[in-house]
Amino acid sequence: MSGGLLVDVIFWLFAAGALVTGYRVFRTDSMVRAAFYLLASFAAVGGILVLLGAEFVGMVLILMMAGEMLIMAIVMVMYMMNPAGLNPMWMVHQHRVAVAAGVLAFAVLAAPVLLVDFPDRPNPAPEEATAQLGEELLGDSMLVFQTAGVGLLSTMIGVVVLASRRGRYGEADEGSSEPSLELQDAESR
Amino acid sequence: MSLETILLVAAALFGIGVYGALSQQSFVMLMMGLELMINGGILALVAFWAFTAGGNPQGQMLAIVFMTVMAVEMALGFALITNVYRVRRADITEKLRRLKG
Amino acid sequence: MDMAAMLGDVIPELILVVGGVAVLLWALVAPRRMQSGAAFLALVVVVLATLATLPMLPALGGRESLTFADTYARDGVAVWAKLIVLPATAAVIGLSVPWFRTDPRHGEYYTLILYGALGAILLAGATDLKEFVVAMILSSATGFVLTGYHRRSSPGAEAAIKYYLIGAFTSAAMLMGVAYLFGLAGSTTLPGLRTGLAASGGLGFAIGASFVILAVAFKMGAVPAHAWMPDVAQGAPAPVAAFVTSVPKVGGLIFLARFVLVLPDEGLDWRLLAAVLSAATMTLGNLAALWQTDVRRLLGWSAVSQTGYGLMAIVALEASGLAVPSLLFFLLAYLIGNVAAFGVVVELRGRTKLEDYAGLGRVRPLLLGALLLAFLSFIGVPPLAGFVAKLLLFGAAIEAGYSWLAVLAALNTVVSIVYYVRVLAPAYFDTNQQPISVLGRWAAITTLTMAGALVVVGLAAEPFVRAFADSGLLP
Amino acid sequence: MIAVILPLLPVVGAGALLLLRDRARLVGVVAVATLLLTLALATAGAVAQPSFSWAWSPMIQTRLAVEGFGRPMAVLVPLIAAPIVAYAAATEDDGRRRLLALLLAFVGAMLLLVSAADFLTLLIGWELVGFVSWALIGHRWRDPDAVRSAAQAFVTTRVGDLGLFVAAGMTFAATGSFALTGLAEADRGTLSVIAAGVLLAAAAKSAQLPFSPWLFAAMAGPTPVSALLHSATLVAAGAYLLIRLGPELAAVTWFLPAVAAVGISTALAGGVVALVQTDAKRALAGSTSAQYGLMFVAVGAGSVAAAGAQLVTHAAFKSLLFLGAGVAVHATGSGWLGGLRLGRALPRVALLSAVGALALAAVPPLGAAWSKERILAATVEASPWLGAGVLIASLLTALYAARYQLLAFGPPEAGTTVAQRYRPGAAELASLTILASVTLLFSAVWLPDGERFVASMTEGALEAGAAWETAASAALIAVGFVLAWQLFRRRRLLTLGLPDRFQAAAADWLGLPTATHAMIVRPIEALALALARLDDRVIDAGVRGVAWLARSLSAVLSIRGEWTFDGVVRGLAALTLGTARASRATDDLGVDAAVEAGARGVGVAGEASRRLQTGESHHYFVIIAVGLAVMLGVLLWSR
Amino acid sequence: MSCYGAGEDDDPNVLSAAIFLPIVAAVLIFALGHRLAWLATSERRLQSLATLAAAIPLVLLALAWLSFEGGGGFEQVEALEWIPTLGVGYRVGIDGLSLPLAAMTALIFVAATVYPVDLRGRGPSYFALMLFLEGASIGLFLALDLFLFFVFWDVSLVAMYFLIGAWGHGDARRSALKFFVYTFAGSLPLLLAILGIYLATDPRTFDMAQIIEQQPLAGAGLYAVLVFIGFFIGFAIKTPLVPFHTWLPPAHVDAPGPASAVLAGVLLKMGTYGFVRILMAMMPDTFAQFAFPLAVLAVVAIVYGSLVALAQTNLKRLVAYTSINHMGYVILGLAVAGAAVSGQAEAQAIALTGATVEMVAHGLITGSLFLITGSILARGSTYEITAYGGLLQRAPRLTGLTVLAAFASLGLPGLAGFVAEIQVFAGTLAVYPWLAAIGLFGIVVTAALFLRMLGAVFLGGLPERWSEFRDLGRVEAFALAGLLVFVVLIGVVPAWLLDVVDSFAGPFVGR
Repeated sequence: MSGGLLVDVIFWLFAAGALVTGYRVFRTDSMVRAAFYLLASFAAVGGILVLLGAEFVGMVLILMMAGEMLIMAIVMVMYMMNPAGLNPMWMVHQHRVAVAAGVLAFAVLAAPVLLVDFPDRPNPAPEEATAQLGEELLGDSMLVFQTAGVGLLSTMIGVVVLASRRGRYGEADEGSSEPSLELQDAESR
Repeated sequence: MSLETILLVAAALFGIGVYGALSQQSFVMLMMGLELMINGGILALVAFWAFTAGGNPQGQMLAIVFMTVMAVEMALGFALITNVYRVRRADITEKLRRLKG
Repeated sequence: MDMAAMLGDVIPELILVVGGVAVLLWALVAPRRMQSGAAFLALVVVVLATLATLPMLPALGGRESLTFADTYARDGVAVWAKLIVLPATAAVIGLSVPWFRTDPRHGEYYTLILYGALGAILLAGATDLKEFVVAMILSSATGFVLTGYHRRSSPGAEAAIKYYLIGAFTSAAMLMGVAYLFGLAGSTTLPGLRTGLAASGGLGFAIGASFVILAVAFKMGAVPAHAWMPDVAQGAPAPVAAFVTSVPKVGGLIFLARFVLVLPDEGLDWRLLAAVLSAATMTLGNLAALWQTDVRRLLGWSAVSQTGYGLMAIVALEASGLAVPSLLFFLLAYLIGNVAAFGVVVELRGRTKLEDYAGLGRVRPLLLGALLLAFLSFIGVPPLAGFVAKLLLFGAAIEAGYSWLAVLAALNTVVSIVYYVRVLAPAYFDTNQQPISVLGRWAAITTLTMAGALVVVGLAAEPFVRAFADSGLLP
Repeated sequence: MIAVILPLLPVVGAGALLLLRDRARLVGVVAVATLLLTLALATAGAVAQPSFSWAWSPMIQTRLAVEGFGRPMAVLVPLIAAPIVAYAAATEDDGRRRLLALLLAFVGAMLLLVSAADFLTLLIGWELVGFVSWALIGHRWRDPDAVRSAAQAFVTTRVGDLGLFVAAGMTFAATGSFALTGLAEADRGTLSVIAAGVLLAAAAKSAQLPFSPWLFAAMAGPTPVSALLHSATLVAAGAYLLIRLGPELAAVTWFLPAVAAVGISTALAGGVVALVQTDAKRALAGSTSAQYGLMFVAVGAGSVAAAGAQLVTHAAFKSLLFLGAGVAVHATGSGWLGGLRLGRALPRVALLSAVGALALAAVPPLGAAWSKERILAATVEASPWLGAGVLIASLLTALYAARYQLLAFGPPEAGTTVAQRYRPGAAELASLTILASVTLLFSAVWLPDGERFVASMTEGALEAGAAWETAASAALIAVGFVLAWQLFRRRRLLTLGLPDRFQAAAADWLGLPTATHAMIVRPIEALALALARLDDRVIDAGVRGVAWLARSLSAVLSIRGEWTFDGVVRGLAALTLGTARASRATDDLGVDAAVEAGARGVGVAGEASRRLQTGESHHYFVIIAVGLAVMLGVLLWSR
Repeated sequence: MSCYGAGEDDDPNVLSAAIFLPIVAAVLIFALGHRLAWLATSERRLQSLATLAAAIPLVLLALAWLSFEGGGGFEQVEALEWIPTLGVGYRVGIDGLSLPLAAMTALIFVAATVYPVDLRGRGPSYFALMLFLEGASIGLFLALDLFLFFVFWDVSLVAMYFLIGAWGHGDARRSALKFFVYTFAGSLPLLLAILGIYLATDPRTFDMAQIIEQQPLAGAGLYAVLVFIGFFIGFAIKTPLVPFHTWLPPAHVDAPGPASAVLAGVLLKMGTYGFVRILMAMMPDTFAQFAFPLAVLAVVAIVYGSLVALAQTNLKRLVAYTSINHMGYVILGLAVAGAAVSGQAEAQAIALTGATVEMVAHGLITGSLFLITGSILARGSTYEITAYGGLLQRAPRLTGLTVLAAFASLGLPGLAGFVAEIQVFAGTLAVYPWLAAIGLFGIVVTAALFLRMLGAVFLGGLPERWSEFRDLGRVEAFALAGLLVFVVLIGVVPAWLLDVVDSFAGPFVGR
């Protein structure tokens, strides 16, 4: 992949940023900070994607994460035992195992990098990447696209079903439970 | 910037994510771990697209799919957390151990 | 090729998509009194989809091919997957009607059921990693929500979030695996993978394959990602449990079959992997089910063990002519049996404590009969459908040279008798006389129909076996 | 056809009896009539020598034939049985109908046995005789001792039957058929197996050593039963078998000597027993063994004819003696020889019994003397030692015959008078008389043609004894009588002045029964008990083993668990606990400990695998991670 | 041996009718038993109806017997396609082996159905299960298709499980479960073995006759051995052969009288029948390989069973263990018949005949013994031998029939048991003389134990508590007589049975 020194420097900055912030996510004492570290990590990865020529994908990633982080912040503020999620906190379990697993995962995924030589077929035309994506989206991957759409639709429905406070008829969770073991008058209608 | 380096970064992100998913008690933090894993996945994917796939547009499409997956999972995750918090006042995994054995 | 022709290959799927929307709209516009019409509407949709599927049967001249640029298969197996999933879905709808009487949110529910079925169907047909991923997510997303559908059910919420956590974790791994496979093969379609992987080295795509297989294992509730199965079976609304513990398996198993077949034989011994997973799954499931005192949870564990049996078919793929028939017949028999068993639970208003079933024979002989048939079919007692399935599975495994797996499966079957009998014995032998109130006609009819189907399919196995033997598995 | 009717007739009669109401007179009459009819038929048969054969299956032919030594036996059986049955009809009150019916069946079975021309039929008759004897000995079924004795008799004889089983089977194996005539074709090895089987069977039935004691047990039955089975039926079967098969089996070198050895030892031991026994009937029983011992000796010495003659004569006088003893017992209520001496009380019975006693002692010109002399001749011919043994035996015989007669029917002690509690009825006296006259009738054998007649009947040769032999035996008999008389006058005859303990032991076959009980019955019962216990326990043992394994396994695992991770640690550590719970659960469940050795192991494993499902999501994650690693391992390992 | 022999299409559906009419009757009784008043109100009426239904197969099989030609090979075959894709067919037929067993089955079921038993207020299901089991059992013996065979095999297990569990006494459920799990554990190796032999056939088929012709496993080496082991485990558990017998005693002791009569009389035969029909016929050379060890095992069973029985104080356990002893005779005969020896065809044939007759005889004899124990329990409510005594005084009928059955069981000539045992031993003495000699020991022990039992229960003094002991009712007496008549018939004039059996045994051992 062509790219001058500048590109390399930027890449290394992004890479370091992604890793450091990614690591800090679990090493900070507040959830909100963790959230923003995560956002930073994603942003850095997004940057790398752009460097790789996938501008569209990279941008979408960044934007999406930005939005998601807002939701996450809200959720934390709303529900967590940690109002505003700002107080110091350190809540982990089976730490040794987790570390071991993480290292193992890294090792497993890194192994082929060192052992396997991947086919070398660099992207011939990086500049048309986005256009290609467009064609793919509405061409060969039509079915995938549709399916993804249905997936998102059912997700929306699901979120509403699970989280909405009010349904069409009063409280959303009114009567939403298993039938009682004995016959109720309510059912007789 | 080479395929190998990027893959190593991706692997590292994935590893950190695994660590987070296994070690965090709070659902939200745990989900952050999951997101980091996906993050690594996306990075690796795009790197492959750029270096080994001859620019096969399926790669980018796949990246979009990955992000869809991430979006769907996060959204549902929050909804489920909300739900379980309403019903059980549970915000960490340890509070949900009634279904066992 | 032009879009119209391609759309012609997915008419049943389209019907489901549109039907789901229609149900949702109905729920929005219809007055409360007529909300339950959503169920009827959904039923109509399923029937239509089924009818639309029939002409695609190879026997009825449907051509077998890949479509949508090799991302999707319309082959005999895919068609039969539809014909197995859709009736099961219809039955689940039948069970749901009385169960959800008190819950006003009908529209959303049936939409999600339809889309869940759609997810399984797409998964069964997927011949492309992209399609596979989205189908997985569709099936999972609906499954999570349906499991937690009862907003006031504490076990429901817990089951849902555990289901979700395991799903999210495995799918995150899956994405990395897909990325590696794409990187190695330079393509996402299974045909592309076959050509691409043939060239590249083993380690890289051993990783990719195992990560993907892990995700499929989650979908089927196989070891090591089985943990959600019993929780969901116990916590989810009983009809949903019937749906979620069985329908996704169709997609999972069939995609697994398609996937392993593109892995290059030299290098990786995926048969061995499948055999190990099968052995571990059936054994763990049966052992854990042994001492359950909660019938639904017991069914959940037995569902795990059944997955283990199903994996035997994967082991035998291409090594035995019985592999594909056994795979499909197993799915058929298992779905019917599973719906019948959960149907009894539904009809008994979700009674799940072992002692609640004591003396069932005296008060509700027909229900006991249904439960008996379902369990005997699980055990594999002739002439029920489950027996033919086991016969084919064992035969396939032996022919593939995996006799040890068949023997292990036999031993597991013996163990499984014990926990099935733990439910049946008191139900038949005890003689308590106080009446047990039930849910009503709908559930009863559905359950008995399914139980009857077990006998019919078992005795009239020939048409199925032949059709299954003739249906191709692309690519 | 006669061949079939002959054995069936008495059985039919028995059936008829069972149909009759229990009317004493009528029952008796019918029974006796049946026997007389049978007798006539048998006589006809003995002349006509009919035979009848029919197929069990294409592979198995059976054949009935009145031939060879079967002829005299066929006549003898009903001849002896008739008076005995008459006696029984007169004396036995409780269950008369059953008794008579069984006696008839007994005769029928014996007739089947003697008219069998192949091993299969022979075996059938053989076992049927045993079965009926069980029912007869156990006739007084309310008395547990009678029941036990019956069982003992049957089982003991059945041990012998095994010999016949083997003989039959080997014959078939060798010749492809069961026919007795097939023995000729059998090769030497097979033949000697057959011979062994036959000897075993005969010895057991004829109460030879070491089986003799069952005869005492058989005493539990009513007197007529003893009279019949000692004389013409059960016990006679053994001797009959040898007489019938002896010649064919003689080809086996060791066979005759073995038979002779068994015979002589029994003859002497039996003589001693009869001599010291203080119970009338048991004394006679001892003599029975001894007499059959002599027949064995004869066969062993190669003279089946002598044996046959002895068998016939013995049948007559032994039944006579038994009935006499029966009367005596009836009269006094006890068979203790010390308390009888009924010479005055029952003069006619005493007289008739005396005839029997003289025959037993082989006093010429009675038939018994003739046969005894021929036996002596044959044995001396065979081997002098054997001859000496026979001489001693005949001395003993004379002694115990005299002793019995004197003690049972001798003159009462001066001054004592026996109360006239009982008078034998006409029927009893009649039957006694008949038997006595039969005994006397056999004296005819001394007539010129007797020799040839016997030879033809038994299909065997006879050699006349040398004069000195006759003299010697006569002398010995005389000695015996004198000795007995002397002792009698000195009032020492009962105990012979022997020390009590020795006397008791000797009277009871020198402790043979206790020995067999201790050395055979006990061990087998013990073994059976042990096996039964094993059968109940063995599975438990297996279960315990498995449980132990699981426990230790779980212990190991939990140690390893320590430094792996908490969740699964708990899971595996709980395995130990699981053992206990599982085993309890198994019992609740009702898989009792023995369902399968595995059951508990599986149960434990079940508990353990449930422990893996901790309910904590992060543990599931760990399991998934580990599982993934394993999957990867499998994939990579297999390349 | 030629497959479908003569009699291809004379009175074609007798056999199927014998199988399915009882099953239909079972369904009807189950469905209507509680609904129709005139049935629900009177158990007597219900029972007589069920008995009629149970008698149908007896009649039909009698007809089949009359038109049986005995030309060797299968007769009156009815064949239907079932799952042609897998080579599965509905095929039934009779030969000299299956006909007597099927007839015996029908007879026992009639006696068992008519026999009085405490119905516990659920008569319809009891009789439904009985009739269903009858159909299944007869079907198993008539089946000429491995698939069909296995179907009936498993179905019979299930029915028997419920019979024991619901109408048994003592710890019935535990015993029932043990029976079910244990025997099912036996049926799965059987299934695997069936598949093993099926996969070796070419073209693939479950048709017994074709498999016997193909001999697919001839010279298959280890594969054949594995298949053999599978079959062996399956049949040995069912037979049962020591040491696979531990399910038997509890199952018998806790089962209701008629059920254990069926269990001992019919279900055990399925195992021995399988030995002949499948192991010996379909893989003779492998069987010959294992004939001697099998014979040894059989002799162990004979001696072991009789000795353990000797030590029992529980009437029913005693009878149960004698069953093990008798099954030992059967297996011994089979091992002899299957052994690879030359020039002993005569003896081998007679051994096979003897074994087959022993199956029938044991069915009738032990069946009646178990029915008797049922009656005794109903009157005395205990199986402890020591608790009884002198019953002859109160119950002459009971005593007489028991004595007859007991002596038949200990092999008294003139009764069925002897006919079987003498042939088995005659054959064995030709092939394995020493084993036969050891096995004979069992005969004495059985004699001893039965006489001891008779003495303890029926003879001697009558304890006070039994002074009101009832004798057998008319129904019971008739049922038992119905069985024992045939015991005597076989014992006295065996030709009518032996001819039929020989028509199978002779050709089978190539005589």
